[in-house]
Amino acid sequence: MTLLLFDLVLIATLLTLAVAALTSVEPRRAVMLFIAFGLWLALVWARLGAPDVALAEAAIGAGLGGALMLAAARRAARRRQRTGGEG
Amino acid sequence: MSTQLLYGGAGVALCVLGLWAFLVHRPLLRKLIAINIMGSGVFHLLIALAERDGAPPDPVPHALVLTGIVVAVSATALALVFGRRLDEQGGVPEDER
Amino acid sequence: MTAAFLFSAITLPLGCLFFAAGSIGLLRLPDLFTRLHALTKADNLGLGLLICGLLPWVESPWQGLKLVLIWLLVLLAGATGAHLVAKRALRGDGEDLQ
Amino acid sequence: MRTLALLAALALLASMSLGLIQVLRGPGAADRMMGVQLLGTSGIGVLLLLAVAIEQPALIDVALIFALLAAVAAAALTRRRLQEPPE
Repeated sequence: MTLLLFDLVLIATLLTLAVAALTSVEPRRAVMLFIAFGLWLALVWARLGAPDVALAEAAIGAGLGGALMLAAARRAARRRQRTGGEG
Repeated sequence: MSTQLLYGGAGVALCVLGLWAFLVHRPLLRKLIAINIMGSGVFHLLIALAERDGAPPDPVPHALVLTGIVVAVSATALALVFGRRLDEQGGVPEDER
Repeated sequence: MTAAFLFSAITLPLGCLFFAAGSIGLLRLPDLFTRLHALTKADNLGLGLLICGLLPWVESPWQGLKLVLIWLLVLLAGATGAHLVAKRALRGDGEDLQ
Repeated sequence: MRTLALLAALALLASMSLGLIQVLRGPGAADRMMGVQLLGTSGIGVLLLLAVAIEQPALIDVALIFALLAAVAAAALTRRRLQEPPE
């Protein structure tokens, strides 16, 4: 019973994070939410009995991918400031 | 069984959300985030299917997902470099977008 | 109802309480520095109490050592991060972070 | 003990979802970063509790990676732009 409630909270927040990351216009906010999404996804996979995959997702998916995207978002934000258009 | 169904459904929902955002949004970074979330949905579905209540999970989907994560990050990095090169050359002409 | 269980039954909810206080403080407190204060409470005390409560239940001493290592690492990261954020905010050059 | 750990993990998840609101609405990036940091720490807590609750000691290693990432992320996100000329 408690486990089912746990699962429901886990999934609801995961989907909320995904929607928030996909609908945010500002690049840096989107990347931040994407990193949070990756960390949460690692948590879900740890719950599903896949600690090895969770390890890889946290380190590579959220960590490395997030850092790459953060650098790109920094450039995009600067370009948006300069041109005023969407970056 | 219900665990598989619950988490598998979440994976499908993630995949659909990512596909929708990939089709709708224009900027490169948002498209990349969308395609990454779409891939995460597929991974999530695989992990959910590998789960067997109580018993140790099926290792083959886990191996597939491990490989997939690395490939997804490499593809993202390649796309970001392409985008940067495009910017240096002045961007895409308006009529070819 | 052993002594270890009783110990965990006290420390685990207490740790959760500190985490909840950190979250609520992060949401409700007025400015950056007070929010930073709330956040570091959750980091240090909350996780510390949780780990204290879990220590009797791990399988081997090595696992327990790993738990303590995690806590030390989080302490270090939390202190460094809070310091960096506060310094940026004080200097007022956090604008490009927007 | 397993039920107790699961209940504590559930409480922690709820508090984590509260902290996520801060990531979503935070006016500045500093607020957002603090939200992500809280998310990482609570994630460590949930992983450790889960390691006891579903008897998978491997989850402790995942928590260790989360802790390492928190340290790196805090430094990466507060990086100053030293090399760039003022615009």
